Amino acid sequence: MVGSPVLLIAIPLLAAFMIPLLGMIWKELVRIIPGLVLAFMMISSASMLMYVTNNGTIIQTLAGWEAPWGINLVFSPLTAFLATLMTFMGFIVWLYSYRFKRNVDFEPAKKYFIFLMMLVAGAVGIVITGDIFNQFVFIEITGISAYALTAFYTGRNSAEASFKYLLMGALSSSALLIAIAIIYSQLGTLNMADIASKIHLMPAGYKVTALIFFMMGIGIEAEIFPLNGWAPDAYTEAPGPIGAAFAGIVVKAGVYAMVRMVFTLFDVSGAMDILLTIGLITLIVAETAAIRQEKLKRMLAYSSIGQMGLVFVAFGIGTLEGVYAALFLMLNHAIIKPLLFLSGSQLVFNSKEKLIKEVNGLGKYMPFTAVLFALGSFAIVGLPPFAGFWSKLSVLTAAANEGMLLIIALILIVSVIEIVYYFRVVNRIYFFDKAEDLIPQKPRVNAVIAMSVLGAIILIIGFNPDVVSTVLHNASADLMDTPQYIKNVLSAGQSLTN
Amino acid sequence: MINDKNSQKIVDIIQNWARKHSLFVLAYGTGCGAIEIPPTMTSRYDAERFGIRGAATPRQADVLLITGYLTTKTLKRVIRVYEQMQDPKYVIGFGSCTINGGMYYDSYNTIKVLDKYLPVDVYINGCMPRPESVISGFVKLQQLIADGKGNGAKEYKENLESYRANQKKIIPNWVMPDYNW
Amino acid sequence: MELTLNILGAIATIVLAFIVGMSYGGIVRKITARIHNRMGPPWYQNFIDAFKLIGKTTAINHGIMQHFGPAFVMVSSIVSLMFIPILNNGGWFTNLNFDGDLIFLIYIMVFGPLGMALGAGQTGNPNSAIGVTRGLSQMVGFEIPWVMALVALMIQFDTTSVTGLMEAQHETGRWMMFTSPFAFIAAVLAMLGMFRYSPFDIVGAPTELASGPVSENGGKYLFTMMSSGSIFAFVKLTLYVDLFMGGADNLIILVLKTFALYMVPVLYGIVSPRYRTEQSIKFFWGWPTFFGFIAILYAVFV
Amino acid sequence: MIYLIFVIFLGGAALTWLSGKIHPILRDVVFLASLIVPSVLFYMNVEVGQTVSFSLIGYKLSWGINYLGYLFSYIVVGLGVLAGFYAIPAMKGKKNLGFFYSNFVLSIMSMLGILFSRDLISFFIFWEIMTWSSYLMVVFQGKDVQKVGIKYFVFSAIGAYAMLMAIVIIYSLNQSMMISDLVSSFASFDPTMQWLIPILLLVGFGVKSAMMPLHVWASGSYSHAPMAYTSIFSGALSKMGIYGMVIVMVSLVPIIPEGFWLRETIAWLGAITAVGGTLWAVAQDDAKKLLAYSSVAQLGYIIVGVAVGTPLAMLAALFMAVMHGLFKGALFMVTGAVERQTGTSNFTEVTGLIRKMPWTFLAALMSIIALAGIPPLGGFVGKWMLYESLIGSSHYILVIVIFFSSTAAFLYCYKFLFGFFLGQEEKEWAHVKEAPAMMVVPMLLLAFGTFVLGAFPGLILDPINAGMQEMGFASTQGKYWEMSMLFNEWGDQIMLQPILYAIIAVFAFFAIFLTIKGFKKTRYVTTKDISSSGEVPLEHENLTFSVNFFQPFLRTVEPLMKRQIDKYYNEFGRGMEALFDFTRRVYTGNGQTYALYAVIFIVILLMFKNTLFGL
Repeated sequence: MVGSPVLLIAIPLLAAFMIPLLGMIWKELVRIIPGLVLAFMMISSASMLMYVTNNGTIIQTLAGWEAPWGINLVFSPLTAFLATLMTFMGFIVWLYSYRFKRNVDFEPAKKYFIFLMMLVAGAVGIVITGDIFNQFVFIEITGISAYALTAFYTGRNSAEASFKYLLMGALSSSALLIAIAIIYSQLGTLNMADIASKIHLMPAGYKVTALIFFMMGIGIEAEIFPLNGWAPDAYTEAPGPIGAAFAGIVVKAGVYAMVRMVFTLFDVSGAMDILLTIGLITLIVAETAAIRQEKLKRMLAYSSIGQMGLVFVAFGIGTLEGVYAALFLMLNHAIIKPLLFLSGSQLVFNSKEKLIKEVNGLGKYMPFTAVLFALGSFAIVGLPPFAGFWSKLSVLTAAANEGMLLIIALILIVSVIEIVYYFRVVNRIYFFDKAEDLIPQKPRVNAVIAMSVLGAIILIIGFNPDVVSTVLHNASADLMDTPQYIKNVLSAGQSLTN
Repeated sequence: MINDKNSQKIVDIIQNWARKHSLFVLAYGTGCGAIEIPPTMTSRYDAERFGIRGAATPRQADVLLITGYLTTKTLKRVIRVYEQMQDPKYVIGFGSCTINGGMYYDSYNTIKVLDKYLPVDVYINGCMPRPESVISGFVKLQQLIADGKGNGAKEYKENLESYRANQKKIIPNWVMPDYNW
Repeated sequence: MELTLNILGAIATIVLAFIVGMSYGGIVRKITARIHNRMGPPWYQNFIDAFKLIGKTTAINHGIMQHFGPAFVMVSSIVSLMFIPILNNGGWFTNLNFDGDLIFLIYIMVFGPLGMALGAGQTGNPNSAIGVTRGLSQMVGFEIPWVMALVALMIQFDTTSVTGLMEAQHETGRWMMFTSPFAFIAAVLAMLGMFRYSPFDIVGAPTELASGPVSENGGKYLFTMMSSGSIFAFVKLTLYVDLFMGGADNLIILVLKTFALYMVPVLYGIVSPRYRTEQSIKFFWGWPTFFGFIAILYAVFV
Repeated sequence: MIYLIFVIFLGGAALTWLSGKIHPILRDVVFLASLIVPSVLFYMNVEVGQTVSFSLIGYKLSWGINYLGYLFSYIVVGLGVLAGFYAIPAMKGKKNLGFFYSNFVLSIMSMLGILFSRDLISFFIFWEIMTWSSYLMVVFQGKDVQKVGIKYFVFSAIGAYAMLMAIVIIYSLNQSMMISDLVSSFASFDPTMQWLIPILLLVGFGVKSAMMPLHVWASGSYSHAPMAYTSIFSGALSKMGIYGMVIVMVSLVPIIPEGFWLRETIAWLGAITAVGGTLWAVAQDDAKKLLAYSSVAQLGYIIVGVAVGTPLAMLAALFMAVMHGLFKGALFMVTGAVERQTGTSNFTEVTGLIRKMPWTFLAALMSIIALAGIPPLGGFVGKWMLYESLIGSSHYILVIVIFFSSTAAFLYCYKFLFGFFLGQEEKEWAHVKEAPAMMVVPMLLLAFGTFVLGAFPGLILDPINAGMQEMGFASTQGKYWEMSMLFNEWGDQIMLQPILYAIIAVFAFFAIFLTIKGFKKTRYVTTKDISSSGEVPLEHENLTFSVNFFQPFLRTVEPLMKRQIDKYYNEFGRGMEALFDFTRRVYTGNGQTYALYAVIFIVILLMFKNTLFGL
């Protein structure tokens, strides 16, 4: 096992603050250091994931304060899985955006990578922390860096998008603070495990109010309807790889936080149904909105929102299978949607408006990117033998075992809509004629590597889903098993005391 | 056996008898004479007694009936129709106009003597010839066939060149598939 | 020996059908003339025409299919003749009566029109093609009541073979035109179209289409068409007699019955003008189909 | 071994694509190899009943062929290989052929996989592979892909997802994906499920087999795919729907109480499909569209046979399925050949090819005779059995409807032959040559297949019988058929050999005495030399009669054709798009609105928390 959970947060933050100084030494370091850091994070979290899978959860307390009082990091199978996923995505994004755009000179590149570091660090932090206030802090870190990255292209639109994001973010943080305040006032603790063990003592009214505020606060990050107004703009205006990072990292963190609240902290009866309903509404609204979009990235953004809705539906089913399916969906979505964002942003690289109709006929000029985009589309609409199919199948089986036929029907109908808009784009790429004035952009080597890695993973999972199933099983079991979580955290505390 | 002379003769006799008794007429209503065909065919004079009936197309017809004067314009069509007919085939010139131009003897665009352009087997004179005379013309043709004398087609083949020459005199722009059977 | 006898029987059947059919044609011409208050040709006129047509030379062709078309037509009429019981006690004429059934007959009967259509199509004469399309359209018209009648018979007597139906008639002892009258009505109305006399002579409309499909066929082709038409008429009449009029015990009765039946389309045709195509199709999908429907109901419930 | 077959298929698909980059000849070779080698391996080493099974994320999958699948594998593999040979010259000179060929191989593989899969998951996976590979073929030529392609894929997706829903329901009911388990435990399901599952499955299969009202994709897709592929698309791929339908109709529906009505409904849908398809085929002026609609009609017959489901009807349906594979494959190949040689497939443009492409014409003629169901060719056998079974099972009105449609089929049959091969020979097509032998031979082989099966239907009725016995029918040999004899419920018989010999004898007689003798004497005149009332048509004068070919008939049946489901679907689609456009406006792009949404959200939750969270 390489490194320890705390390093996953400390190193990127450190690196983020070191980057400017190193940049003074040698400009190239600005681009190289993040790669090294992210690679290290990826490797260490992967190895820790392996360790965790074999011999149980790692609990790390910071500054020697034990569980109920101090901050502690929980590296359970679930969090390990998510952390690995995020660090991996972070690495891919770095790989893609290494020398992303020739015209980006030193100064913005510095900002870009700083914020990327902070983004990953914050997201990982959200996942592995065991303390709600700490989680709030990480959410803020993630948020701030996300605002900044949204506004990376200093233009009117990006500024506006970033401002919307900022606005919603402010709402979310205030809501979160309220929720945290309520809980602290009632239980006098901020440790998740402690809260989970004491939550039954809390009066129902307070409990539900706190949960509602949490839902709102995190829901904004997790793009649930109707709190996801910021998302399309942010996705559209942010650089392509950042869109990938949002889809692959930030949203996942938000979803994790939401799920952790509902599954572990609160023992509220109706919460699952709320998740289910909200998920369904999000799914339907987002997919139907996506079909009429004119900008490629915007379409992808809506589709990503819709996928998140599907994830919530899967969680809302509330059974082990449901959770398993949801995690599987998160994994697939975290692989496929970034691929779509990366290849998509390659396709519309040189176009002004980033309109869908500007990808016409690019299949001939940039075959590799086009193939990967087509692969991503095939995968995300859930055609076998690609990755998306298995997650969709597991969601449906989970729903069917609960006898939710109507929900199955709705999911499938929505998938038909999804097919329509994705295939329209693919048809345009291959069977339409290119606009004369558009110069197709050859993807750089690093971009090609990044995308083809994702494509390879899609195929691997598609042909043999068993490579991930054990991890997912562990993770889902871990999420469902609240007493075990509590025991782990608190007993770790005791073990430290004596 | 068919090549045997006598049997050939017998066959000819029988076939001529058959031909004589079933004449499919392609009535080419060029001029006013066409008006005499319906009474000839229908109940009053009933040409079908003699096995004479109308044919729809040249391929099925035996007799080409030129009713009245032929303008230079229609001559081409008539020749075409005649050449499309299958052997054995006969031509009946109907009315004075086909003999010597009749009342159009000095017209600038009718042909006067049909025989210069097509081998006429039987002429029916009169202007108009009444159905009786039409039928008598047919009977004459039947007799010719029975005697094996109705061989206008053969002589048309034999001296095709002269016929062609005459025809081409009348018809300036000559576009016609050649006739070689 | 067996085989030779069968072949001889088949040839005898063909000759019989040819003679009867041809003379029917002549007699019909005679009758038509009489009704027109004419004398008309002698009854053997058709034979003379046929003989003359053989004698006529055929100098040209429009391609191989024009030659095969008449062959197809002959195949259709002769093979269907092979499957029709001529007499009740088959005797000489049991050719292949037991090897096929009504549905096979229906299908082999349309073999001919298709062959004729191919021959006509090869000639490239637009009139031929128009005639063919009319004929096929009209066939779609009259096949429906015809098949309805047959289905009614089949379900009434639980057999689909002609011989079976004839035996059934013998057991009941009553002709089917009485045991299942509606089927008979539908079938006879369909027969009007089958024989293509007026008002249903839209296929070979002589002056309108220049005799339609055969407009390029003289000489041998025309002879083949003519004779196969005669044989085919005989086939249909015999089939009707077998199905509805209790068959025939000897040739005389056969001839009488068929002739009586034949007069229906002939006499109806002589006094009628010509329909347009859609009119004739609509006709067949009107009352005949209705009667066919009644016939099926009758067969099911009675 | 079974794995090996599929591995070879997959590898072949990939290799075909790659080797195209090296050299086209190599690509063709690899392509044919990757079709033929697995097929040979399949027939050499795989015998019925041998299965392999493995487990994938908790689902037990198992592959193996059974008798029914073996029967259908004849269609898939035979037609596939022939079409593969045909495809090489047919597609010569087209762009990105590697894509085409590898899709081709993938389709064959997926179809074979469907026949192999003994469990629903792999069935569905192969089904979807089949769907998207065929979709890629439909859009291959890039003609209005957004309309036709999307329509095809949406309908396929609706069908597939209906099937998927059924599959997950089945899995939730008896925790197993095996088809055999489904069949065994189906009786124990509760009535709602017993109705829901077959209907969902039938929707899935009905789409592929172009059943009313799910057929609207067919005409466009069949005519837009390259003909070399459409011959499989219509000949074999649509049969997969029939395959599934057979399983459902035979194994599940009889178990349902009152399942009778489901059968009747499907049978009538099939009949309506047949009639509608036929009428629309008559109305077409483009050979591809005509054949497409006629495929819809033919599949209608097959559906009727499957739905009626008496042993004779099932025999008829399966026999017709094989026959349809043969003659429709041949006909699409003919169309492809004509299109390749002349550049168009429109009857109003191309005429009089019979003397230019005699062999193609021969193939077309035999296939058409088979299609029309005229003896002695094989189509007749299927039709005969279908009629007998319908009459025997007292579907009297149904038999009339079917008969109407198959009589009207003569119209488009003649239209096809006349439009391409007969009629006036225009100067415009004087340059046309016969298609290359590599294209003609497959057609002729298929056409000859119809001939053989017409004389000896037992050849194919035997495996059909095996498949039916496997599904629980009694053996029908000797009861309904011998090698070349057919019987119906009442024991009335058809002896095919005497018929064949009689026909051949008479035909030979007249062919000799009319054709050979006559043909020697006569001399050929052009089709311009016709009795056109004395006029001499010039070379450029077009005397062809091909526009409004069956106008009187169409005028008669106009009321039947006025209703067109396609229109309704398009209207529905447009309405949906409008609705989606409305939902799109929820996202106003205005920050304050979004904030307002958030506030509304939390207010609502807080207001209704008692009800929502069950306090």
